[in-house]
Amino acid sequence: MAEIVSLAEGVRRLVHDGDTVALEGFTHLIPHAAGQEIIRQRRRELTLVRMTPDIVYDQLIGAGCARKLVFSWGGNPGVGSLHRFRDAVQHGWPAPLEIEEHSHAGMANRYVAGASGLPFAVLRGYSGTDLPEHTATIKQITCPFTGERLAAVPALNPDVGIIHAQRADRAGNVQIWGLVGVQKEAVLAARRSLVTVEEVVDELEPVPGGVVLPSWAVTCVAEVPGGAHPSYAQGYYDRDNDYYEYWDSIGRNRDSFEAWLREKVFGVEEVAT
Amino acid sequence: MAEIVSLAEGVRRLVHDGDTVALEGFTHLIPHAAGQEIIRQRRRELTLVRMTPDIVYDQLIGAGCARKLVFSWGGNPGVGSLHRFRDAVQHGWPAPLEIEEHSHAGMANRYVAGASGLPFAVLRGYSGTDLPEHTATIKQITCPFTGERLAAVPALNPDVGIIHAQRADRAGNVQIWGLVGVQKEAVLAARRSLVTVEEVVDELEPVPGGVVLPSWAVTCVAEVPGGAHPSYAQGYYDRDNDYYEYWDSIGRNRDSFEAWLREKVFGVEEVAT
Amino acid sequence: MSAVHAGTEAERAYTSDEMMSIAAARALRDDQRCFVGIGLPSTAANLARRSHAPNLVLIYESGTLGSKPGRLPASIGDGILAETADAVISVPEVFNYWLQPGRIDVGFLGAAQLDRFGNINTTVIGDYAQPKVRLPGAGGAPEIAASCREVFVVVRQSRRSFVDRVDFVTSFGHGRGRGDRERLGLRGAGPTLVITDLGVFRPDPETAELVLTRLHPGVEVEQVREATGWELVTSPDLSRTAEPTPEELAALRALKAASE
Amino acid sequence: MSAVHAGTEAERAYTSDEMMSIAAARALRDDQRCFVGIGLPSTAANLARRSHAPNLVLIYESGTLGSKPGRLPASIGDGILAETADAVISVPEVFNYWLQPGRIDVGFLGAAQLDRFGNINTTVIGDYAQPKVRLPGAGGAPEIAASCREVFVVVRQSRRSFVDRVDFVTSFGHGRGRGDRERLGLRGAGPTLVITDLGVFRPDPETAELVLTRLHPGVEVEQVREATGWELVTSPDLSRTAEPTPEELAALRALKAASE
Repeated sequence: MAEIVSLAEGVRRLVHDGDTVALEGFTHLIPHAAGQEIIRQRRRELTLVRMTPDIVYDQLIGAGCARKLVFSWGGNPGVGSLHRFRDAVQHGWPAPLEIEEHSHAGMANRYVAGASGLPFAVLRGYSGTDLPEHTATIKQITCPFTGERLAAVPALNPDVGIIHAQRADRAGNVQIWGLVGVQKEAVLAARRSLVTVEEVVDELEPVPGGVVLPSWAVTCVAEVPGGAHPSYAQGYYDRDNDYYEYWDSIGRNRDSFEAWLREKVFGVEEVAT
Repeated sequence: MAEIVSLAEGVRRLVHDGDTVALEGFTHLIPHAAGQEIIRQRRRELTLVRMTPDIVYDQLIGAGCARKLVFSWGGNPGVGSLHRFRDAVQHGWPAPLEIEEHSHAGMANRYVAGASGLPFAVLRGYSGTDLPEHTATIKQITCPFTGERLAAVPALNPDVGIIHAQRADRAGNVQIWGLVGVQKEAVLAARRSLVTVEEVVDELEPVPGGVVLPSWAVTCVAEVPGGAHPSYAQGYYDRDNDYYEYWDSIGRNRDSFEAWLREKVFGVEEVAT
Repeated sequence: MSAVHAGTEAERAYTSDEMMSIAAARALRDDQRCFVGIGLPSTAANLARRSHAPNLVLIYESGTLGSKPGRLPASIGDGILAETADAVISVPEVFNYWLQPGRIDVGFLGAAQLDRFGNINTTVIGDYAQPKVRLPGAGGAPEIAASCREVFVVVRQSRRSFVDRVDFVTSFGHGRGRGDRERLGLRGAGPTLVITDLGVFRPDPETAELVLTRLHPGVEVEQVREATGWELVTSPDLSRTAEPTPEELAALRALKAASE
Repeated sequence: MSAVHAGTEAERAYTSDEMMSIAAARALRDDQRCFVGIGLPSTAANLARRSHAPNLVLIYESGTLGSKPGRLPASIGDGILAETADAVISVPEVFNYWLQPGRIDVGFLGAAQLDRFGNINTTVIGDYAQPKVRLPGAGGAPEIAASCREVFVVVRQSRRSFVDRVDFVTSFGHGRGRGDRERLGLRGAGPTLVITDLGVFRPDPETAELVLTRLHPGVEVEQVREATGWELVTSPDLSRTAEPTPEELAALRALKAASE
């Protein structure tokens, strides 16, 4: 059964140096606070996994937490580039970043395979593109019934899956609604999981479009109101579009980024355990 | 976009002799009325597909509509055997019935592959059982990454998928809630689809646990209140458990079954077109 | 089938079926996740949840996680299972996301035939192509038997149901002996417990053959031998099942009464 | 990038970007199902739905079928897309159940680089291992380009974006010519239309090379040639794009204003 812990405790317990960590969220419900707690706890040599690494991954990469990135689209959505990500790939700053690059369809199916206890997934994908040439985790497979050739990708089974959700009850059952992305799969594919939530409530009222992750499928739950900011939590707060613009100005230079890190991440008191 | 038609018109237009037809429903929302309309229209040589063929398939088989059954569990749930199914398999009455037999996991994945436009699905299944020896559509496949051997099953793509749902709006968007089974997959895997609904409404109010099939993914919708009886439609009526017992007495003998057919199926006026 | 020991039953305040359900229920521990087949397994699992294992998580293949029905469901798709569940999911999701990866502790199955190595037949009696009796078929059982951490089987025992070798392996138990599961790459431990109306069996640690380890009250070994289709082996530690407590009987009867 | 024809713009009541969006919107027909990339494609698709194609079905990879946003979404995961959708689904479902089987009529994509055969690069400028510019990557585009019945690309045109050969094939267009898609077993027709701020291109029926088929108002062939990184071929039936109507301009500006 999921244990309800503080964010600092959850990260301390579940995320270790060298781990493969997926912080998932498809524009909606991105676990920003959890990402910044990982920076604050100075985790190193992480393999970061995410379909859409955006601001929080730019922060993790710029802060030197990552050794490798497994992804399908890395940008500042609606604004432009991720400058820390670019700086790492183009100039190896603050450290070289190995990349393993897929398409969304490939990544989504890798999570599905991981959640399903299968070693690989099959899809119609990557045909004619240059991705298979650079990504060892894209192979071909032949249908045993029709002889057709299709793409195969290996399951993703991160050490830790981290997502943000709207609510949990006191038993640790988690409820998510709105755009649910690939979050359920990321939790189910992972060996351990941390779910930050807007609030812990007595009872989970059913909600249209709601998805429930039972407590026994989650390792830790932490109450972190606003934990998805600057992304949004449907039913709680809107996307802070200005922050995405603001991030462009911060992330653009190493100096402004490091000043931001000192002030906004390391300058913030660790949440009490 | 889905066209709203009468049940008789929908069956006439979509179900042809020799077709492969899946009437899906996992205990909940079983399209009984549509099945009986197929009998009434005297369709022949059908390949019937369903995970859990129960009473309505017993009726279709007993009425001589089926040439073949693709399935994973054929019984009268909570009561016992399907006597018409047994009679067809054991004594070839009223006609021999070819069977293609899977497990639920295999059938569910065959629909998933069909809905996904893939020629096959992979699962951990059938190991050590006698099913692969008798079912040609179970093969093995090797993971190109780990070398593990897994089961492969071909996609199901019925000519017609038929399900029952709670509601549709006037544009033909379909809404289902409660146990949704494999109904979405059955519709998406099929070349054509017919959805019978309890009612056609102006607006689909969102419902917790609700699944919406957009109008453009459905061929025809027919309003058939009570169309799932004796199974149930959550929010509309309960399961008629007595009917399942009653069916045992009817289905048990050829005579009582034929009397039932004459009176309850052919004796009923065709729904106006 | 329970006629064998009808004599003793008359003197008791409960039936052999009730003893079987109560013995089966006792095998489940609190907080476990149990994949529940319909019929006898469902009775046992619901009884466990209503007595000593209130946090038992019931999973039904119709798509419910954590159902808490107040009465016995009439079928695996009874509406009460969805209405009382923590989460309702599609059938493909049950099998792919929840069963297949090994998230379920106990798979609780019934059987038409069970053999000395715990293999289950629910497909045909006789030859597959020319069956004497056509049974319902596999349903979810083959993968439940493969993927749950362990499997409990509950079945009324007779020479017809307890056979040396099943006519058809619908769900793989221990094959023809210890090591067969590992050779197939199956991850779960397979049948670790078989509960009948006469007693309880466990696979021998060496051979994987089902061995009688417990007799229900009033049942003698000879009765069990007569109802077993192979040369019965009894455990050196053969023990007696404790009588049903009044609380257990009351809970079982209340559950059944609520389903009428 | 729009500096090339800044002179003409000054005399017009609309910008070249507005002409591009309006030309792109016009390409969509009512009742089509359109898989919408963010940025220019989203502007065009939303404009079409708000003008001549009210029943256009907008599908976003974030998991929305039939979104009807009243303003331009800030990203593909803007909450307004979910709130106004016919159905909200998971990301795996979008790709597996809706895109992959070929249910979508038009995939509407942007590009950082586009080559003469309609191949798209959104991955790197320069060498993959030592990139000059690291771009965001593939996202949903490779499979959108493969599986939609046809693909429209909307892109601001320059010698940097319109290249003879892309540095990296992120999304396959027509490869190195007609027949390459069929050889790969791709089911969709690939890019059938490219809309830029200067004009409109279509693949040549014989060679699959992009050919200029229409010029936007005030644009001359020479300007297009200067902004094309290969030897430009113009269609014998080269025509002129109709001027934006006041209604189109009003709709586009209202859509943009509502997003501020």
